[in-house]
Amino acid sequence: GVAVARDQVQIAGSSTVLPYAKIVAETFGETFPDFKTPIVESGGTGGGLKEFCKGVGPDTIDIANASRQIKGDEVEACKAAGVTEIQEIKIGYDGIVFATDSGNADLKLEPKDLYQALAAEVVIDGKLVANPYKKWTEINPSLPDAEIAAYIPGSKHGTREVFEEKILAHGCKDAGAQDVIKAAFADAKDQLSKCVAVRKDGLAVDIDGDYTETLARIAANKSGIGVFGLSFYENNADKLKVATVSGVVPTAESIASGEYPVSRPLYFYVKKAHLGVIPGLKEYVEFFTSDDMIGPDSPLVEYGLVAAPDAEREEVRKAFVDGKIM
Amino acid sequence: MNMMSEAAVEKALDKKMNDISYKMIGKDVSVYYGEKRALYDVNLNVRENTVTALIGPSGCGKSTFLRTLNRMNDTIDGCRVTGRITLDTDDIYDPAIDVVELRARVGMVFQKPNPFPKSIYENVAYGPRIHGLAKAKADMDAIVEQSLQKAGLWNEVKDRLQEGGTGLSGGQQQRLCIARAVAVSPEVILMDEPCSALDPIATAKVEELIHELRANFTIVIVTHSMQQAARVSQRTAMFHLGNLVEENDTDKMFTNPDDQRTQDYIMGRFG
Amino acid sequence: MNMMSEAAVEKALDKKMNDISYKMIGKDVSVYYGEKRALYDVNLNVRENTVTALIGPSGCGKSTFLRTLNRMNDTIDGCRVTGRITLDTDDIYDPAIDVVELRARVGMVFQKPNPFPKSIYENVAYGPRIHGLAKAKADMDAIVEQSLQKAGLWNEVKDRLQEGGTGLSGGQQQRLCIARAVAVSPEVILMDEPCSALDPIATAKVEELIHELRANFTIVIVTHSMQQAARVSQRTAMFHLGNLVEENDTDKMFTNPDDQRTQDYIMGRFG
Amino acid sequence: MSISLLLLIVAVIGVAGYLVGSQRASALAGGKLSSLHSRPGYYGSFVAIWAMLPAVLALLVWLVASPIYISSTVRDGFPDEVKAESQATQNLNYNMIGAISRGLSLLTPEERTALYADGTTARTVLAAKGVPLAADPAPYMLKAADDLNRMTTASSTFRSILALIIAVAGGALAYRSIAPRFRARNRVEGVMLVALIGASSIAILTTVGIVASMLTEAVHFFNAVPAWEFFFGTVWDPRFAAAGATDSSGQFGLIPLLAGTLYIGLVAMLVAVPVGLFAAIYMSEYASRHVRSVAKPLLEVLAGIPTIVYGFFALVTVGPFLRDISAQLSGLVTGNYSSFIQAQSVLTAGFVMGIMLIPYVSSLSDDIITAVPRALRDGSLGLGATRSETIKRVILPAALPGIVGALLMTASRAVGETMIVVLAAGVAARMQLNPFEPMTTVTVKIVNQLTGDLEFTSPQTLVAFALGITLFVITLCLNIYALYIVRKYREQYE
Amino acid sequence: MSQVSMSPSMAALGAASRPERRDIGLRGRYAAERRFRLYGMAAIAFGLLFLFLLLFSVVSKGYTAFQQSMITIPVEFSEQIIDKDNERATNPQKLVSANYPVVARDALARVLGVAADDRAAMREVNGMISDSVRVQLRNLVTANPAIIGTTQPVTFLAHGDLDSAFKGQINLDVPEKDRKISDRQIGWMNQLAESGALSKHFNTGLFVNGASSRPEAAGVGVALIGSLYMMLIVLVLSLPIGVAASIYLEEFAPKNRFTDLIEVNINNLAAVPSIVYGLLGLAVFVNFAGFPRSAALVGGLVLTLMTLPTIIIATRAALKAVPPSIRSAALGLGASKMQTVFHHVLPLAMPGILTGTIIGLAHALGETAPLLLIGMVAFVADVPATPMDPATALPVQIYMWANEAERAFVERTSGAIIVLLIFLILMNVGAILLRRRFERRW
Ligand SMILES: Nc1ncnc2c1ncn2[C@@H]1O[C@H](COP(=O)(O)OP(=O)(O)OP(=O)(O)O)[C@@H](O)[C@H]1O
Ligand SMILES: Nc1ncnc2c1ncn2[C@@H]1O[C@H](COP(=O)(O)OP(=O)(O)OP(=O)(O)O)[C@@H](O)[C@H]1O
Ligand SMILES: [Mg+2]
Ligand SMILES: [Mg+2]
Ligand SMILES: O=P([O-])([O-])[O-]
Repeated sequence: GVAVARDQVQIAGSSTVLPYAKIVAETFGETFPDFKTPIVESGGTGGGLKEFCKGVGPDTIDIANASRQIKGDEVEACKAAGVTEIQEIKIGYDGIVFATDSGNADLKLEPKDLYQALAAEVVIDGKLVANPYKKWTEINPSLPDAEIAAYIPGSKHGTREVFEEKILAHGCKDAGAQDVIKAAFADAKDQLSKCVAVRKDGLAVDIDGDYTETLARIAANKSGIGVFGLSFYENNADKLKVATVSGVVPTAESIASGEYPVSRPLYFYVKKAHLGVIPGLKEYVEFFTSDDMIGPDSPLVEYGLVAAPDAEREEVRKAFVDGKIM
Repeated sequence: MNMMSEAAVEKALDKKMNDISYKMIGKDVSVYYGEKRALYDVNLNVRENTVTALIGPSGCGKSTFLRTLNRMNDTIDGCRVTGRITLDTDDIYDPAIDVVELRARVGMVFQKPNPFPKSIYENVAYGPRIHGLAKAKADMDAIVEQSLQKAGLWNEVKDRLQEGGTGLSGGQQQRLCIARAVAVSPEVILMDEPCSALDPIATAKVEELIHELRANFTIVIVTHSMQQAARVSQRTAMFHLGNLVEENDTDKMFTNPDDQRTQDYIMGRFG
Repeated sequence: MNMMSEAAVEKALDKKMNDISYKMIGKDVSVYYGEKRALYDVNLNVRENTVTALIGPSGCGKSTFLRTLNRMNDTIDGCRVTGRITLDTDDIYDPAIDVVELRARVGMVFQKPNPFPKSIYENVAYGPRIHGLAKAKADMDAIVEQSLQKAGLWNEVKDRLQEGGTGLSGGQQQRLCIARAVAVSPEVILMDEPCSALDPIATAKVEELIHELRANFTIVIVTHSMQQAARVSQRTAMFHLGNLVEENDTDKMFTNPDDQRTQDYIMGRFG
Repeated sequence: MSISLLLLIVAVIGVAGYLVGSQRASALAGGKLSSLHSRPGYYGSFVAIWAMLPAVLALLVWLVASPIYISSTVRDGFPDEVKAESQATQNLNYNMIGAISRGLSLLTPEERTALYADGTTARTVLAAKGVPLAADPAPYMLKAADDLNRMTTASSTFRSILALIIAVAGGALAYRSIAPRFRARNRVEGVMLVALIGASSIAILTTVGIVASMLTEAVHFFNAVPAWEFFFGTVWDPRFAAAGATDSSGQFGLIPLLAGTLYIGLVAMLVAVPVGLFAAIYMSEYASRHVRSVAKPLLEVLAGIPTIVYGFFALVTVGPFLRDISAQLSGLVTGNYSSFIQAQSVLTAGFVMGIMLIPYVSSLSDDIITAVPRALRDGSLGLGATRSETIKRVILPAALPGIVGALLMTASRAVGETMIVVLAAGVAARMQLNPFEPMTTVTVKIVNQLTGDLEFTSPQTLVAFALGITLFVITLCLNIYALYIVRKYREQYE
Repeated sequence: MSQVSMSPSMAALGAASRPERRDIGLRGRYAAERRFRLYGMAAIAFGLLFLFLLLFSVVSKGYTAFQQSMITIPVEFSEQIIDKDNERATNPQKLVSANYPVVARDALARVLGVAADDRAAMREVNGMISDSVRVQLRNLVTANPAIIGTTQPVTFLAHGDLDSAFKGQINLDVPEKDRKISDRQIGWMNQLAESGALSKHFNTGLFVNGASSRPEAAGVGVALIGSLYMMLIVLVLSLPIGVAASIYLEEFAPKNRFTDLIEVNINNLAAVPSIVYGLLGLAVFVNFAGFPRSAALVGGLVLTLMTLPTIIIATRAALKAVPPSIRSAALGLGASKMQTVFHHVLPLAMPGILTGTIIGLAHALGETAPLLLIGMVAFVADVPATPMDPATALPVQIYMWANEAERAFVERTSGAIIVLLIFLILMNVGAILLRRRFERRW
């Protein structure tokens, strides 16, 4: 192929990280007038990593944003293409909140309730049966007297995985369904997938679009519950009412402290071979990992993401400087 | 209808008294295409149960006049007719006259055979069907058969009535179009160079057919062939540059015309 | 060129000896449109500086034969020609013959006037331009003027050479097309019913023009009007159903034809 | 000499060829241009073509062939232990050598000598020149890179000489063949014809490229998921690997997506066909010239509006409107003001897509209706039919096959539409019949599977390629059928 | 004609000789006729209604985006803040990295009468100013360092939230904590508006700025230029290639199975989902040919391939519509087939070709999906200088803004749609003017 001189950092990947990466890129461009503002592509974690793992060289991207950790298979694929040295940077956490229309009463959710409401099969009288519940009150009288309608992330979103892991799997256990399932299925994999299978009768709606779409759905069905990122919720707090999970209100603090259970780490991955080669790459990574950008008082928090604890941030910086690779 | 103008009534009666029955009367007919004038005050009457041939060099207005007789020129953008034309006692350009009904009474056959892309049966049944002339299937069958017979086509197609009309030969197609026109039992049939796209044998057949149709219908035919006019018509009208030059008995016209231009045209001095 | 077949040479020479100079010789010309045969072994020679008229009923193959003379049928999909046609001494179907060059030598005028949608000047100048007949603007101006003059159009259009050719009247358009054909100085001009879309006055003008052109060009004209054939041509060929029925001096043809079919056709017994 | 410079020189030779060629032809004609077979310009073009075309072709061949030759030579020089490794590893190594050689060529001779002396500095030295290396190079690589560089330089020199010689020789040969009877025009037109053929073959190449760019990945997908599960599966649920599990199975049933595609397409056609057809009929048969000249372009504006705009129109206007109106309706009837139409639904997407398709239907049908010979119209009117009778009973039946062909083409566009559905129909892959509920289409899933959080090596992503190929085949079938029908229709009037 | 007097009995005869009037159901038939006609008008009205609805919905949502709230106040370029130790002579970097936002904040605080030591209030004051003020002030200072120490009136962007509030797009009835702007800020806003310091200006930034995460500073400049480059590339490539292909297929190609294959193939390509072209572009242009990612060049090439079938189909139709008599006229004069086509047929077909090209270009202009895969759905802040530089496109920008969380992006999304439609209309007008020229029939 045609080799091209590149004087600009190129980033691709997660649409969850994208908004914040844009802020950083923009501020970077303003703070370092010598360097061009990095290009941040959308395209999803998978798409971004795919481009990232195409190979090494100026005609490949430098950084992949990811709303989940890179998978073993992907690391292998990267290696096969010559991308042997990948540095992982954790930038913070994305709080995942449940919210309804602002006109509704306060909502207090438990993983157990969510499991009962959304699982494909629930245990009734010690038996696994197809989920019969139609109203929240059938599950828990303290919940609103409305039909169950939940807009949850579609399977293309990493958030779905977090939702399954942090809510459904826990709820499965809390509801006592896990034991029944364990008894019925020998295979650990089957056990897990039974626990996190979501009902398909239309009460739980997958959303593959962005949070704006979920918001539109809630606007259309005022009693529906939607899953949002904390930052999105904060920007639309006038339209939405956030639910507590296990009694904890999701805030930057409660998420950072780990008190609020549903969050996920956000990452980006850097090609070490490109450091010192692509102008601005090293500076960008250093800028991004500085406390100005991901510290507790940074735009990160203002934007609605959650900063990692001090020690973790320090560790990230050290690992980068040391050139630690995966 | 009482809509008929007195003048027209008068005229119609005039003719009757001379024992000539005029089916259609054209008085001071002029036609304009936009700015362009194609006919100049033509006065031409069509006799009942007679074949009237319109001849004249290309572009002289034969087709234009023919179209005024069943208002087919209504379909041409920017075409305007002045003067008066009556069918029996009805002024056909009277706003109260219904053009659909008029065309059911004055049928038309075109230069190029234009069967519909439907079966032979459907081609013939089309007119009666839209006008609701047949109550039952049997009636329709009868109409179709009679019309095809009148058009001299029945024997050739009776076994393949359900086949496409466009699959017939040119001459057959033209006779199918005549059958189609006959099927609505019009009073007058207009034909615009019906044989010009046909081969000699087909032409002969159509000419013979015109002969036979004369008993039941009034026929006006445009032709570019003087021989054909001589063969099929009883009256001939000669047009030139939008004017009616002469109208006369066909025999007289081809032997001893009144007008020098007719003479010249027939002798082949122009056109 | 030495490509000419011996037979053709012989024939050409034969005729020379009889003091008749043949411009084009068609021998056993048959034409097929796909499966359909349109011409059957036609043997027809075209004399130099003579107007040859092709007559016959519709569909008999007049246009088809005319098109074989400058290979315009090459442009029709599925059209196939057998036999041999020579222009002077060149076999025009020889693969070595450049068809473009041939058409510059054998020009064509069509039934419907088809001027290019360009100015009058450009219409006439187009042919000389593609063939490189004029070096300078002045040469071209001269060619255009002469051609328009030959076509009898100069006086009518000399003040509006830059106006569109399609704005002329039908007759003027057809004369423009003739001027356009004349401008490349062809040896033969083919005309396919050049007057059938024209009014009598325009027709008369074109006929007069054909008369004058005869001095410089060999002309083959297809016409559906026997009168026209009689007026403009010296030789007439009568086609019927794809066959050449008779070829003769025009005078003889219209007074005392050899073939019964010609007689019948001219008398108007068919067609 | 760089390629662009070389091309420029060849072009200059070509222009010169054109000039001398035309001049020579004019000279030969000696004032009587008609003695030439072709115009002088054609002779000039002929010379120019001979000067440029073979040279450029040779250049192309060289550009393709020489790297292959060089690569195999360089690989021959690899140490035996490297040769023993897998082909993939060797490729990787060769890639790296390529990078090194690119870097080396940027160094000054002194720097290069220094680098050979101490191979371990290679990575830093080259990085400073903007050439990233994935790892420290092995010693043999430096040598190979040097070989590579030498051969590349030699090749480039040869290339230039070769191209220039061919250009000059070609031009000269062509120049010599100029003679008055030489058929320059035919030759030049021959070349033009080849160029035209080349342009038409781009369509074929595009198809080949599309299939090829999807096929390998689709094959990977079918290796992981049995084809019958894909084609006949009725459940679409390519879920994440459940947390922690390594295996990432899912359900990849095409049927619900296909059902959604067809359902939404059907609704769209139900809107577009009657509206488009009636609009076409009105414009071609009734409207005055004035109305037509206004309405037709305005309707065609609908075809020019980007689909993303339609998507937003559906999302923010049509969807909520339908939802609210349905709430009002159900309120009036049952007293319960809850909407039975969802804002994102088959209806919303189909309806908006239908609006987008109106001009496709109306323009295509308009053309077809006007193409029905006037003779048929006259025939019917002459029998005393009204206009609408003529249209319904003669014109439409006659035009029907053509219209059906046009509709099939419109349908294939509906099937391929993405953005409207993404925004208006949602992503729920369900099989159901209620048009007020959301469904989704193949195209939406292609976008989503490609742009999600999904692992890019997993079937979840790869399925997009299988979907793409499937859709390609479906529209191809629709189009073949459309062509077949249109052909039949044409035969009727020819 | 004859002049015989009339007799009454004869009049009766005339009437009687008329055949029986048949009932041919005229009433019903005319009713059907009227209904049919009505359907036609209704269909056109329906189409036009939705066109206007669509335009209305876009314009009514987006027109506010063409205005932007700006704050004009005297700003003191305090040496204390910018260059405390007066190092700028020796260290120019100092001026670049100075803390300009504080300069602006202090200026606004002074106008509002907020005490400098009220940190909470200061933060809220800061929240009213766009972050882009940093670059604006820096540029002022670096261009003219003498400005330091003086007080100058400066007009800068209000923060996006303030802009939304000022335009009345934020619901002030919800509790203070649930909105992005506080009651105190609202008060200040009103105060500034009264004094004339806060006012709406025409939003030139919308047209010239690149992407930004701050709605008030975000613009479609990069997208506009990217779209422009791509349209140029599409035009320059797809028009000649499309026309050449059509000429071959329509005028030269033998009619056989192979041309049928090409025809089906081209029709099919016109219907292939656009995202598939993105896959093709990624594989061929980026991975195989090695063109840069995110570049308008690649986007243009992909859209070219996508547009070609449309142009070919339209061009073939236009070529078909040229009367054969023109071809025979030229051929009869001894023009070669190639000359006939290029001298006569092509110029006559030009209007139709241009129409097809416009439809194709409009289609290409509105495409998002294929650009996703070649990296053009991206955040690009710098205006691209060449088609090889990273760029985005208008529909991409619309798509990205639509997914932004900030309220202020909502109007901008519609604003960008308006810009896209204007771009489209300009393109159309250009083509129509061009077509006029070609349509000059004699
Ligand atoms: N639709 C039309 N629009 C404008 N002018 C027309 C139209 N139809 C006919 N004309 C003009 O009206 C005049 C008479 O035409 P008409 O068709 O009646 O002649 P015609 O005698 O039937 O000729 P032909 O023997 O060629 O059929 C001609 O000059 C013709 O150009
Ligand atoms: N392009 C074609 N394809 C197939 N058949 C054709 C074609 N052109 C002419 N024919 C047929 O060849 C025969 C001779 O046609 P031609 O056009 O030569 O007749 P013509 O004598 O010129 O008739 P007219 O006086 O009507 O012009 C006719 O039967 C005709 O149907
Ligand atoms: Mg006529
Ligand atoms: Mg003919
Ligand atoms: O775009 P995501 O990968 O963050 O869903």
